[in-house]
Parts: sequence; C-alpha cells; structure tokens
Amino acid sequence: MSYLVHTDADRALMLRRIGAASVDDLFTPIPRELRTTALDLPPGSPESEVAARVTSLAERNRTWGSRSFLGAGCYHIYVPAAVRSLTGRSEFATAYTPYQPEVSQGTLQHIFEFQTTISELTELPVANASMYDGASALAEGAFLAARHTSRDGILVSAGVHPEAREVVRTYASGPGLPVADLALDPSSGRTLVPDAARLEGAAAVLVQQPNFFGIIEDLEPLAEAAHAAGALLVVSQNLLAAGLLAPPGQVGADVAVGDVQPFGNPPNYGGPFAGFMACADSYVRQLPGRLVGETLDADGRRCFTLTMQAREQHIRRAKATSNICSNQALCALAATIHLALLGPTGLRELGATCIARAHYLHQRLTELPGVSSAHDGPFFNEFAIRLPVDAALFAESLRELGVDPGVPLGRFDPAWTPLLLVAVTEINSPRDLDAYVDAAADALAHPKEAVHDR
Amino acid sequence: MSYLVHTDADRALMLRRIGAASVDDLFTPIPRELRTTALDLPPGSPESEVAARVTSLAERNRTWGSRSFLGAGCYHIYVPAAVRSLTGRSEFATAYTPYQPEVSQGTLQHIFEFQTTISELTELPVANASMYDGASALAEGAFLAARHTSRDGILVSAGVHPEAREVVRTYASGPGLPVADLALDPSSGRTLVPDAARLEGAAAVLVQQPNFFGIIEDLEPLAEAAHAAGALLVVSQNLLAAGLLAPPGQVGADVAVGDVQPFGNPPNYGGPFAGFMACADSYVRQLPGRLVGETLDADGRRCFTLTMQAREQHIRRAKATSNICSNQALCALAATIHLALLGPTGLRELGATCIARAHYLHQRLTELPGVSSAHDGPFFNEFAIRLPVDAALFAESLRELGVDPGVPLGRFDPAWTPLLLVAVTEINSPRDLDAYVDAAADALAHPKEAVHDR
Amino acid sequence: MTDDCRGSRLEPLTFDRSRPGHRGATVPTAGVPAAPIAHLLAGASLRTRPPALPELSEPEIVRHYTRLSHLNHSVDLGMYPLGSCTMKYNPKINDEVAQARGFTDLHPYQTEDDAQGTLELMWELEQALLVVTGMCRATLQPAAGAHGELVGILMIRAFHRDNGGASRDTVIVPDSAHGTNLATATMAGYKVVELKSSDRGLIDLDTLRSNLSEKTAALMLTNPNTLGLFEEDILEITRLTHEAGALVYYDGANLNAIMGKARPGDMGMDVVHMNLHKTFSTPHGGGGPGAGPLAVCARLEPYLPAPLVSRRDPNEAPMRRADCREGCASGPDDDGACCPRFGLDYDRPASIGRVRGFYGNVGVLERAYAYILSMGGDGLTQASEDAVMNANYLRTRLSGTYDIPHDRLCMHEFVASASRQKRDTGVAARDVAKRILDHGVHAPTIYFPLIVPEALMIEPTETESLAGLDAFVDILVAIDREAHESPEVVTGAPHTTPIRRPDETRAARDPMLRWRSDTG
Amino acid sequence: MTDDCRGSRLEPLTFDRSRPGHRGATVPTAGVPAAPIAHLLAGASLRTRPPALPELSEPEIVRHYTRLSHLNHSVDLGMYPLGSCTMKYNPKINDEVAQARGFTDLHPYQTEDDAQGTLELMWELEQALLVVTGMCRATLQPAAGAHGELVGILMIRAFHRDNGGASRDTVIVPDSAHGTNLATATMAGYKVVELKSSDRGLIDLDTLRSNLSEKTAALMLTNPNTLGLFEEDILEITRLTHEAGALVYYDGANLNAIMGKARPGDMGMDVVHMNLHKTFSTPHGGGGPGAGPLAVCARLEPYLPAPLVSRRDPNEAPMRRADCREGCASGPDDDGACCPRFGLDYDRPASIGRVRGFYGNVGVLERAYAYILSMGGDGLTQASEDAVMNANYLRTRLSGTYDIPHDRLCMHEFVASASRQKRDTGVAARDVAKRILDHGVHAPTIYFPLIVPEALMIEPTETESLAGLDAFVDILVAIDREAHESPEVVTGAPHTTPIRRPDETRAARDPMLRWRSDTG
Ligand SMILES: Cc1ncc(COP(=O)(O)O)c(C=O)c1O
Ligand SMILES: Cc1ncc(COP(=O)(O)O)c(C=O)c1O
Repeated sequence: MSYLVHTDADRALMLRRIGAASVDDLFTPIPRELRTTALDLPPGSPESEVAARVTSLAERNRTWGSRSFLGAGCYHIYVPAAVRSLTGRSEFATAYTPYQPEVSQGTLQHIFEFQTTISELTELPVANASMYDGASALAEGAFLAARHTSRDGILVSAGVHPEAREVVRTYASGPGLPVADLALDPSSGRTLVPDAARLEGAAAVLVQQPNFFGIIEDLEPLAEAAHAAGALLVVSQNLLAAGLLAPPGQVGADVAVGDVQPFGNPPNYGGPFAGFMACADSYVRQLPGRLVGETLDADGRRCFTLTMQAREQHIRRAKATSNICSNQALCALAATIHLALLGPTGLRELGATCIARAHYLHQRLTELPGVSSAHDGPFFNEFAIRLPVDAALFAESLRELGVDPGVPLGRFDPAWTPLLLVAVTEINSPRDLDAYVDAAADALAHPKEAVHDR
Repeated sequence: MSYLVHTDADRALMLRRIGAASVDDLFTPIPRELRTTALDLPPGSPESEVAARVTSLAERNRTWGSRSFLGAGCYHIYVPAAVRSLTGRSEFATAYTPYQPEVSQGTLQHIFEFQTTISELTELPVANASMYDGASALAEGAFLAARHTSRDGILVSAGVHPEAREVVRTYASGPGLPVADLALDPSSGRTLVPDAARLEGAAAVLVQQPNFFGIIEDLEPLAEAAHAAGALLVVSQNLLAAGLLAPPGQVGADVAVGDVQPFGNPPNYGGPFAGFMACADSYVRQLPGRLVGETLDADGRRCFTLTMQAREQHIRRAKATSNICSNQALCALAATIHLALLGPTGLRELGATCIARAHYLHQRLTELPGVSSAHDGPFFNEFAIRLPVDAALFAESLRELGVDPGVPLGRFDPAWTPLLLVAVTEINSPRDLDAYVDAAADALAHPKEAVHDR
Repeated sequence: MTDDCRGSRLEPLTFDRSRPGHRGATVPTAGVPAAPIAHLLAGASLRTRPPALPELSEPEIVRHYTRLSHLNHSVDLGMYPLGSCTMKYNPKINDEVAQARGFTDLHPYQTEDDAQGTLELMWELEQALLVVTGMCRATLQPAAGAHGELVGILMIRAFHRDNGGASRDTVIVPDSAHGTNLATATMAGYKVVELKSSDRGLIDLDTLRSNLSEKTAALMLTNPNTLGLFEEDILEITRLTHEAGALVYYDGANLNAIMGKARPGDMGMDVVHMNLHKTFSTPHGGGGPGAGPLAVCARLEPYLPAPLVSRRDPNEAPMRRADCREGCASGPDDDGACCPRFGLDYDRPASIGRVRGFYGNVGVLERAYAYILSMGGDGLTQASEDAVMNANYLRTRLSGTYDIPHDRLCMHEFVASASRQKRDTGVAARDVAKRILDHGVHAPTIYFPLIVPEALMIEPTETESLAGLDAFVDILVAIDREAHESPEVVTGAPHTTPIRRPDETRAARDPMLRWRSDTG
Repeated sequence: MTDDCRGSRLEPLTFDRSRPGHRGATVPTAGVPAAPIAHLLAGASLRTRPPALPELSEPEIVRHYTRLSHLNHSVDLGMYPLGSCTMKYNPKINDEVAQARGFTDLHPYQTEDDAQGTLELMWELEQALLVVTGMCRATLQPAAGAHGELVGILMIRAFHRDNGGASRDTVIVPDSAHGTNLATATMAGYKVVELKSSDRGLIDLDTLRSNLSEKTAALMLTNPNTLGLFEEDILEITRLTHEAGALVYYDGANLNAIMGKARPGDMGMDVVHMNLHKTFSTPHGGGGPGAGPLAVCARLEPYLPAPLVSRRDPNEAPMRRADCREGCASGPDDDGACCPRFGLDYDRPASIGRVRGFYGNVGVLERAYAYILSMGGDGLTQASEDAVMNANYLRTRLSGTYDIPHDRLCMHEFVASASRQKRDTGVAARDVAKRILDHGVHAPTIYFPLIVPEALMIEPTETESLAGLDAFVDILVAIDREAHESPEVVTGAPHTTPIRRPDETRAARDPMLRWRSDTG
C-alpha cells in the first residue's frame, strides 16, 4: 500500500473538517443493502514481492529473439533505446489528454509531429492523432466512408488480415452495414478488381498493403474501380514498407489506416500499439478522433492545440464521428520518435534489409523438396509457403530445433492448414536465416505426427 | 556511429569557414611522426547488435537472486523502482558537477539532502557530497586525522574489511604514514581497546561498525582511548544498521565514513557505489571533497551552491585537502531517494527484518553438526561460521544445491579457510533460509573434495 | 530587457530542424546475396518521392523530445485534479516490470505454451476485476473506456436480437452523461434519449419511467454519476429498466469511488466497463494507451468478444472462478496447486466478434495487475475511502468560496461552479482554470457535466496528500480574491506557462494539421 | 501582477515536506520466529533517537525529485560546452544494457565462473583502451580521473623506490595544469613545481630543462593541454624528462581530441589515465560516478593495483593482448575460438595495492564498452576529428568578437577571453557565462586555465550539430553587443533561470551544510 499518502492522523483531521464522524459516514449515500466492507482479494504486498511475482510471470513466457519469424500484422523490429528512454519520461507518460494547451505543448507538439509523419508516409494530407489499433482503424475507415457516401455496403478484400475483417464485421453489426468479401487471385494472391455490379451501392472498398499473405497489391485499378462506382478506397497500410512502396495517397486511396506497431512498439503479445488514419482533405470533417492543429498564442507564438473538436463526442455527443476518446498517444509517440531516428534513409534501408533477407529466405525455403510459394505476386518482407505437411506440425518440429518459423495459417482457416506465413526483419540475421533453412530441411526429412498446441 | 551529428556536407562547409583544406590540416599541430590514421578496433555496429552483444555478456553471468547470502561490504537489498526511474532522469544523469548553480539547483539540492541524510544517520553535524567508495573514504578519513593532528600513525582494526585496510595502506604509501593493525578479541570478535603505548603518536584509530565479521563493536571505549591519546576515532559505518545501532556521533566518533551501497545501489560486481564522510564541526575545514551549502539568491530565495571550495583542488591546487574532483553524485542520489522512501520507520523495519532473519539462520546453521559460530559478540545481519571443512568447498557444494551460501573467508587470509561469512537481508525469504539450512545439512553429510574456483 | 521565461523554452518541430543527409539510427545491412530492390519488387508500384521524415542525429532527437517533455504538466510534476479522469499516481514499479523481455518480445501468435506467463496474468487480472465489480466474466480486449462501451452496447444489441428485442432502438442516458455514452449508442446504431436530471443531480425515477418503453434497448449510466453523486435509487433504477426489458450499462469511469464499498453487479448492472488508466493507476500517456475491460453478467457472457482467456486444469477441463450475483459459476476454485494451464478460448459461437487485433492492450494490463498486487483488497478499499475523503475535504473547504450546486456528501469528485465569480467579476470557469495553471497545478475539468453552468469538476484522487489539498484550496481561494480585486489577472491567465492562451478560432478556421515546409 | 516564472518552479527540501507517520516503501516483515530486537542486539549500543529522515509517501517523493530535475541544465536539454569536461551525448542504449539483471545482481565475491560475462567485458574494454592509448596494461579500478592520477603517481613512487629514485621528491606540472594534478602530487607525498608556459601556451623546453633534476620524480601533463593546444615538442619533452630519470604522467582528460590521431604511448608517456565519463560518453551524473582507468607502459606494469582482469586459454595459461610501444607482449591473439576464461589476477607481488573496494565502477565500464562497440575504431577517430573541427569552427567564428589568446589551430577545445569586454564594458567572463545560461545553453568553464585572464574555456564536443554551434556563436555575439549597449543586462544575468545568482559569500561565511528544522 505504499501509494496511499495519508496517515490515520491525517484522516482523522480531514474527517473532522468535513464534519464526518467516520469514514463510513462518507459512504452513507450508498444504500445500505449495497454496501460491502471488503474485497475478496489477497492483501497488498511490498514492492519487492510484486516485482518478483510479475517478473516470474514474464520469465514463464518463452520468446525466440532473432529466431522468431512471426509476423502477420505484428513484427519484431529493433526499437532503439532512445525511444524507450524518451517515451518513459513521466512528463509524457503521466499526463492526460492535452485539454489545457498552455501546459500540454509537449504532448500537442508530438502529436502534431505524428500527424505529419503519418501524412508523409501515407501521402495523404491529413492524419489524426491515433486510433486504438490497425484493425479498429480499418472499421472506422469503413464508417467514415459510409458517412461520407451515405451508403452502407462495405467490400473487404480477402487479403485483409482475418482479424481485421472480423473487427469490421463486429463494428458493422451495430448500424447493420452489409459487409462482403472480395476474393484474391489464387495465383498472384492479389485482390481481384471487382466489377461495377459488385460495387453497386458500396461505400468502401477495404484492402491491405502488403496484404495478409505478404503480397503487394496493385492498388491503382482498385482505386479506379471504387471511384468509378462512387465508393472510397480505404487502404490498410503496413508502414514497414512505407519507405519503398507507393504510398496509398500516390495511387488513389481516399483513406489510409494501419498500425504503427513496427515502429517503437514491440510485439508485447499484441498491444498496446497505435492505429492511424489519414485521408484526403475532403473527408476531414468526417475523421474520427483527435486532431491537433497549429495556431498562435496570445503573444503571437506558434503553438498547438486540439482542434476541430466539433467532430468529437465531448462536443457533438450523439452526433460525433466516433465515440473514441482516449487513443494511443504514447504508442504514437514511440512510433514518431523511432521514425525520426530512422529518417527517410533509415526507413528505406530498413525496408531494403527486410526485403533482401525475406527474398533470400523465400528462395532457399522454396528450393526445399515439397515446399512451394503460396502465391507468385510480389512480396515485401513476408510471404506464405505451402508445405507438404500441416504447417502447425512443421512449426512444432522447427521449434524443437530452436526456430519459431512463422504463423501456421490453419488457425485462421482450415483450408489454409498447409500454409505458413513467414516474416523476416532486420533482427533475423543471415545466420538465423541459414539456421532456419537447415532446420526446415531437417524437419521435412523427419516429419512429425501430432499438434500439441495451436 | 549514430552519435555523430555531421554530414560530409556540414564538414566541408565548416572546414571552408575554418579555412582548412582538409580534416588532416586540423591535426597539423601534432608532429607528423606521431600521427596515426586509424585505430585497430573493429568497425562500429548498429545499436541492435551492440545491445545483443552486451546483453549476451550479462546473460553469461550467473546470479542467485534471493538465494545469495553474499555480503562482506556489498549487500543485496531490494531497490524500489522509483529510485531507478528518478536517478535515470537525464536532467540528473547528463549534468556535470554543479558549477553554475543557477541551472543546477536540482543537483545541488539533492546533494544537500544527501548531506543531511548522512548527517542524520551518522549523527555527526557535517557530511560531504560523497566520496568514491567506502574504502577510499576510510583512507581519506585517516588523512584528515593526520592533517588535523599533525601526526602520522594510523591504527586500523583487524575488524575493518581487508580490502579497506589494503586501501588505507596504499594511500598511506604516498606520504609514508605508518599503518599498524589493532587485533580483535578472538572470542567476541570485537576490536581490543589499545593501550596508551600503542596509541602514542597515532593520528587515527580506524574501526568498522558492524565489523567485517558482522560483529557489533563497542565503540565508546575505543573513542575514549583514542581521544585520551589525542587521536581521532574514524568509524566505517554500515548504513544498513543505522536505523537501530548507535550512530558513530552518539558514541564519540570524530569521523564517520562508509559506503551507501545498501541503499539505491545494487551489487553490480562492486560498483559504482558512493562513499560518504561525516565529521564533527571542528574538522570541517579539513574535509575532502565537495560541500553544498544553503544561501539566498539575488532575489532572496533560498538556494544551494558549492561552498567552502577553498579546501578543494580547483582553488587550493597543491594545498587542497584531497585531489578528489568528480565523486559519485548519482549513486548518492540513489541512496538519498531510497532512504527517503524508507524514512525512519522503513529503515528501522528493514533492519529488524534483516536482524531477525540473520539470527534465525545463524541459530539453525550453528545447530548443524560441526558448525559453530566464529565469534560470540553481538551481530546485526551478518555473521561468520566456522565449518568442519574448507568453506570454499562447502560453498561449492551448496551452489550445486542452488544456494550461494556466503563468502568463504580463505580468499582474504589462509588462516580463515574454515570461515564462511553469511549475510542475510530482506530479500532472503524465510523459504530461502530454510532451503539454505537443508542444503547445508545435506552438504555437510556429503563433503566435497576439490575447489574449482576461488 | 526582453527576457522571457517562455520563449526560450519553446521548441521547433523536428521537421523544422531537419537538415538533409542527417540521420539517427543505423540499420544492419542485408548481408545476404540479393538482387537489386527494383528487381525484387518487380511488379509493385514504388514510392516516387521519399517521405519528408525528419533528418536528425540521435543527440538532436533526444534533446528535442526532452525539451518538449518540459512543456507538459504531469502527475509527477504536480496535482492533476481533472474531474472524471482519476489522475492518481502511476507507480514506477508497474512500468518497470512491464518492460521485461519475456513480456515485450512475446508475439501474439506464439503458441499458448509459450505464453503461459502472460495468459496467467490476464486470467488473474480478469478474476480480480470480477471481484471488484461483482460481475461474471470479462473481456480484456477494449483499448479504452469508450471502446468498452461500444463492445457493451453491441453485446446488448446481440442479446436483444436473440431475445425478441430486435425492435428496441433507443438507448437512454442521463443529461449528465459523458459524451462517449451518447456517441457509443449512435455508433452502435441506436437512437439516444437524454434524461433530465432531478434537482438533486440524480436520475428522476418518474422521468426514467416515462422514458422507458418497449423501444428501450438500454440505460447507460455511471455511478457515482459525473456530479460525483451516488445514484441513491440505483436499485429501483435497474429494476425499472429490467422490468421494461432493457439492460443497464455501467460506465465504470468512476469506479475509483466504490472499490470494496459497493459493486455494480450488486446494483443490477448487466455490463460494466472499467478504465484501467483511471482506477487501476496505469499512466494515461497524454491520451492513451489505456485499457477498458468489459465485465458482464451471466446472460450476456455468450456474447463476449472471442477469444477469452481460459484456465484449464491439467486434464484440460475448463475451470472458472466467478463471484457474480447470478451465481453463474461454482465460485472460487483453489489456487493452482496443480499447475493450471491457461489458454485462449475461441469457441464462442454467440460472440459478437472481436473488436481489435490480438487480445488487448496487454502492456496496460500488466501494469494494472501489478497495481492490484501491490494494493491488495485492503489497499483498494482504502484507496476508495481516501479518494472520497479527499473530495469531500476539498468540497467542504471550498464551499464558502465557490458555488457548489449539490453541496452534500459527494463520492470521489464533486462539481463546483464559478457562476458566482462570473456574475460578480466576469471571471469564468475557464479563467479560473487558466489561472490555476500558473500555480503548477493542473486545472479541473471545466464545462462538464453540461448541466452545471461554469462547472469546475474536481477529482483530487487518493494519492494527493493533505498538504497538496490544502495548497489547492489556497490557490482557489486566492483566485477568487484576485477575481474580485484584479480580475484582469485571472482573465489574462495563464502568465507563467510555456505559452499563453492559444487562438482556438484561428486553429479551427483554417486548420493546419501538419507541418509544411513553408510554414516552418 | 506578481507572477514569476521562477518562484513556482523552486521546491522545498524533502525534510521541509516531511510529516510524521508518512512513509514510502514498505518492507517485508521477518516471517521467522525471532526474539525481540533488543534481545537479539543485547550487548550493542542502540540508537537513542530515530534519524530525522524524511517521512513522505512515494507519490510525494517522485514528485519532489521530478520537480528538482527540472531545475537542472543537462546535455539532453541543451549544449554544454564546459571546457575540459567533454560533455558529449550519452547514448541511451548504454544506460539500458547496463541495467540488465545479469550485471546489476552480480555480487563482487561470486566465483569467477559466475562472472565470466562481466570479466570478459572488462578485459575487452581494457584491450580497447590500450589500443586507443598505445599503452601496455591497464587497471580499471580508479573511480574518476583524479583517482587514476593518484594511482599513477603512487606507482611512479613505487617505481622510483625500486630503481634508486627514492630521493626524487618533486613533481613538475605546467602552470596551465588542472588542480587535480597538483593536489594528487601532494597527496602522494610529493612537492610540486609549476612550469611557466611559453608565450605560445606550451611547455617551454628551456624552462623544463632548468626544472628537471635528480629530484624530479615525474612530469604531469595533458596533451592537448588545457588551452586546447597540442604540445608540439612532446617527443622532446618526454625525452628530456626520461633523460633526467623522471617519468611522464599523461592526464587523459583531453583524449577526445586525438583518438586514432596520436597515441600517448607513442608520445613516450609512462602512465595515462582516461576519463570514461568524458571521452567514452558515460553520463557524468551531476558529479559522478565516472571511471578513470589507468594504463601504463611495460616497466610500470608490475606496480598496477591488484587484481587485474586476466584472460586464460582453456589450459589456464595466462594470455594477453597488447599493443604497446615497448613490445611488451606478443601482440593480439585470435579471438576466443576456444572459449577463453577470464579471471582476476591477484598474484602481483610488486603491486602498490588496491585503491578501492572490489574492482572498479563496473556500471560505468559497461557503458563505455557499449560505446566503443557502437563507435568502432572508425567512429572514435571520426569523433575526434569532429570534436576538433567543432572547436576550430567556434574559434574561427568567435575570434572577431572575443579575444582568443592563442588564436591558431586548436584541438578539441580552445580558450577565449572576455578581457576586452571587461576592459571596455565592465562585463567579466563570469557575467558572460551567466548570460549564456539565459539562452538554454550551459556556460563554458570560466577562469580556467589560470594563465588566461577572464578565461572562457569552450569545448563543444563532436555531438554538437552545426546548427547548435551557429546558435552558440549568435548567443556570444549578442552578449558582446549587450555588453556594449546595456551591460547591466549582462552583469545582472541570469534572468530566466530558476534562481538568480546565489550569494556565495553568505554561503561560505556561516556555512549551512545540512537542513535544520528551524531553518525550513
Ligand atoms: C465518465 C466517462 N466515461 C467514459 C470515458 C471515456 O473513457 P476513455 O477515454 O478511456 O475512452 C471517460 C473519460 O474521460 C469518462 O470520464
Ligand atoms: C584536465 C583534467 N584533469 C583531471 C580532471 C579530474 O577528473 P575527475 O573529475 O574525473 O576526477 C579533470 C576534470 O575536470 C580535468 O579536466
């Protein structure tokens, strides 16, 4: 209980000044029949014991360091220590949403820098202060399109992460927006461009770049088809590729969303990360979430403040563009700092290292007997291979050899049981890649029987 | 090389403005025959690789957590996270010695708080801003006494840590101060009070409290004897005991020194910690090292500044009280914060837990066949036991059973080969103590043959 | 003399400071035989212009953000009595343990075997939250309070769909409600009806009755409400609502008032979200990440988003502890004598589906878990007691100086008003707030709840010391005096902050939402 | 209006804030059967009065030190051109890796087997430092530069004792020397003779010759010297000194100028200390901890403090890499193909003995090691080049405005003077320094070295960007203008810092060196 600040003497004094005979008196507004006297939880512990307990839980987890090839929307990228050091500063960490700009310029300015960073990476003029995560940002992107077009149909590419597709459906279940899938070309792994009939009444076409299978989509024809039908193209973008691939804004997307995770935010069993949303100017008034704008203070100094709040729940209430209030500011800051440390050159080089290593591994793996590439479209740092065995079994074997080889896709769809999704980043050294290939060759030579765990 | 800030274009521009044709030109003041062009060191590495390398070294070390019973001047005490968080703040960590008080009040004030804290714990009116460590502080204490008394003899109790005794001798070798030992009473383990003849010409009597063997010295008779002979009593004090034992100032010590290590500073293979030195008012002008004093600024606000600098090397140069310049400010801050978090109650409770557990373990161990207490004087949280075997062999056996049982004293003196020095703190839970006793019983029942390592 | 404490503290944008060719982090080179990038990416559209990310060295970036940090107020710098936000102390140990490699490196698609530590933590956290709320089962997915609200209302919709209530199209909220409640209802496809509060600042039973109908899907409320007042008729409120076939949603933003004192489950709540970034001490981060776990009663349990964290005994039979008014499970089982195994339960056919990727803001959950361990049951109860005592202390001490529309026992916060000052001196709530900033203290929440004019919504939290509370009273009393003696000092405030009041109109009129090279 | 940016930023002492009964950390209770303390401590004198440590909660303590931190300037907040101090950027990764449990939990008396990681790090660090300095062997024990100096001079004393030089009683230092050099010599029992520098700011060979004698034990110098000037006659200086039977001590405080460019070993130095907290980027901590490793030539090696870190091949034969002008060892061995084993070598009979407990400021060594890995040989060389370039850039740009007594190529720092300003406007070096503080930049070192009147000793370091350097020039030029136009602005400075100039006389007259309850 070291965070409590009063002594019993303090309490007695305060109660006296309040005019209450006891603490219980303060709780008399609670109907007697509701009142409880204690919580059925263990007593508090000294910090040393808490540290020991939580650390032992962390140690109970097993992690794989540079021998992990798991991606599928969450990537192992080295986060520089400066990111942790700066985001850990309590002035950032222990502040609330910057409601009082005079004492919140630190937060406001880094959000403004985040908005600029996202705008640059998406090549769309406006970005908001962050969303919960990439998946919920995609759902909010669909809602934005529905509001803007006054339509309700949502078309989601089968190349969008299955969990993000599920989130879109969950969100859509409220207002009852119909959601339909767009198929992939089985050989290239790219989204097939829907025809006009398919697009009729659609508010939005949602695609992911690179898509769930790592394949780089051809966005231009999708944008053209969507626009011809009066729908918006919403792209879920992996920022890891943003230094090299054409950004959504360059190829006609109306809205870009995604998750900043690869930058500044380690996997951490899936969160916290930060979603982002950027759009063309015409949709600004429909943007959900906070926006920071530049202005001048009473002395004419440049400064920053929350702006366009008429879109938001605390002003517009029932008519807000979204219910979002707290977002993921500190995770967005981590991404902003990491990307500033990389700069355009570092971002490009990081991408180049990821690509080169991924292609090297892809080549070596698909040379193994029975292993083939799942698709022949271009890919960035992630690809799916088709195995001659259940991918989960294969993974199990490789884990016994010290390599966590990728995500067995059967967990998402039984039809994908032979598929393994492999992600390669700059943390996987050439030695790790070769170890992977060796282990894979070994495992394929001696296949396993049963899956112990999903 | 991510810490270099110039581009080649910057460099070209700067050289142009300097009027130099090349970087080499800037180094022309160095005689040509001395000039080298490169360092025979590996090329630089990206941060991810540095982190991996250094972390792998850390992982190559083996540590024992709460199953370590090593002390002997360096204790495992849980350091609260707030200490790390606050000392890690770059305003403290990346500042220099507070030469410009107007922009250094943070450092100056926490040093003032440190001085007050040490003054309270030693019960001596003045403490300095810190010394390198406890051992060198003891040597400086001897020097202070020599300057003050204009004598040169240094008497060191055999109960002082052997390494500290060695440091006193090393320091004394410069001005050639004669150093002699004071024996311990073999049964109690307490320093025998020297007679007047022994004390003749002595500048200082140096003792440690509790002493190296964990025994609580009786300081009053030592103080009386020293004072009667015109010598100063310099006490090396373990602050861990400071909440309960009579502080040096209460029992007649003139100077107290020691190491703050138990507070705020984890073992870290022996450093960095911080030494401290406190003394009675009459010796202030002889104090080595920095002192922070309270004063007022030009607007009458209370503030702090380095003071009495006429003692120090940068003013007094060859006539300074010591050559010390940088001390251990950040380690002292860690101790100050840890002690502030504990407060008088926490310090007392910490001591009480250490004592109770140490006495429990002592009792249980000395009940084992062949194990006896090395001394019968009172002890605090540390004690020496005499084993029926080489203590190093015994330790080796216990380590195989998961307990690092203490420091085998043969490393300091072959005569001490059967002695094991055991320290108990609040991190050693009752379960750890029982595990120790069980392992010891087991090891004594099945003794070992050869020592593998010191 | 042109010296100015402000100007020198402001900081240009990274983008302003950027100079071509500079860089911070270096990245390993590929180190494998590889074709040129253009070849490897053949068939993909490439970026034609590099993104204008800042080009700066690491030392410059560190300096930039360190300097920026000095422009913020924060809990670690001073009192932060922002009503409804529970800005309590965020313990350092929580941040530290959450940095353990075993947590941060864990990939969400590793096997359950690999993730036993985190899964156990999530399971235990869920149990603790159920104990505090008196509910039956919880999802840890929601990233914030409002996210939890959306999940809860979507579950209510699913429940009605399956129980003949598909035509229920309205959600009722009190007029004191937080904006998220209304926005959530809309987002989930409902119409919103606002209930006028009674003179006592509470829900009026008659008004409620007249609004409840066969169209009502749910009533959303928070208790204590945003005035800091406990809804004394809460049992009648939930009874009436249930009688009308509607469900009751409990916005747990104010849970800090009642831990160990009363449980939403006992009040008859069907769905409850918690803000771990408020009640459970996780840092708010200047606007997140938070976490908004959502706990439900038994009849809503089937609709929870999948996956849930489950605990199985070694024979793989699912086990569960619960502590819910409906007795939905067999009660606490003994604690893991036999190495329980934790897993993710996807087999939930009635689930509304997931509302985010992966499983939740796990890093936030870790911190809340550590907090609960530190505090224990007694500590949490004491926290609520102290929070309520602190609020009442401030209320009592300020009531002579500021109007307090509902000046009776409050819970963890209360709403004062500057209407008297406004009327007598022209000094508005906003001015009082700005003037508070000059004293190194954050302002209360202002102009909320909407039903109090010139509202100053004050929540000291339990981690504010008596000395801190007294200092705050002194500040507010001094400002009242200033308002009368030299109002321009207050209306011109703040005077000592890094900037003075920003021109909000200018910001909104022609929004500049990102850096442009020409505006540097 | 009484608003003031300063006042509100100051902070009382913890002791002022203390209130009886409050506490921060809680401690586990004993949990074992035990007699009462008084009984367990029977025979010991007990404390009669509890120490007046502050009684405060953790939230209050965190707030206190966070607020205190805001009163400091630091490298992370702005330029810190403190001459002789090498306030370069302190990389964050170094602090982070040093926090690894495997390092921090390691007890100094664990077995060598347990400590292989740390021992390997220490060994490799020693090797790298030998490469940089061109010396033969090093001790990592000294806690700071001055500590290294003491070790070095004590070793020189031991060497003379063993080599017929027991009567040598004098150490020579240039008049530009740092105070520690003189104080060290005294502390080691030597007399000190100061050498007057030449007009060129260097050691004058004739003056040196006339001071060298059979009484001379050593010459201590730093090169580049404290004026930032390289001792061009260095080879002749060391030759002459050696000829006189004396040794040469190299104060490595200024090593940042010459990494990869020249080696003290090649200059003929016998003993060299380094300040890892300067050249090797470890944070200075507001006054330590630093580390002052001391490297020596072969003939002094026997005297190094024990223990040294040793490397053994698997058959336990000691191995060593060296790179010393005297060819004291066989040169680099190949790197650990066969799992070398590292140990502590205590078997050094001629050792002067240890100078501290345990083995050194290991946490500082870890940071320096990480820095060397990051930079590599190329990076360190480039660091010195950039450091020298930055200093010359500032020197060139400032030379029109300030007197620069030795206005020729400098190394990593240079000494300007405010004497012209003093003469013309009454503005002294101290005033210029104080006025610099108003601009968010730290002042240079002032009034040192003593041989330059109104000295402003400026060391920008290599981590200051061109933009930062230009801004610094602008500040200094503006101050010169102010000195002429409105000198009281400068003599009254600083104006925007948390406090104004403290009354040093008052502080020294009646020293208040600790808090007292009555002075609160
Ligand atoms: C009463 C109430 N409800 C809901 C919320 C929304 O919570 P969050 O910001 O976590 O989404 C808040 C936050 O301020 C609140 O005070
Ligand atoms: C030239 C010179 N020598 C010696 C020292 C002393 O170094 P330390 O403070 O590490 O003891 C310094 C430090 O300022 C210095 O500049």
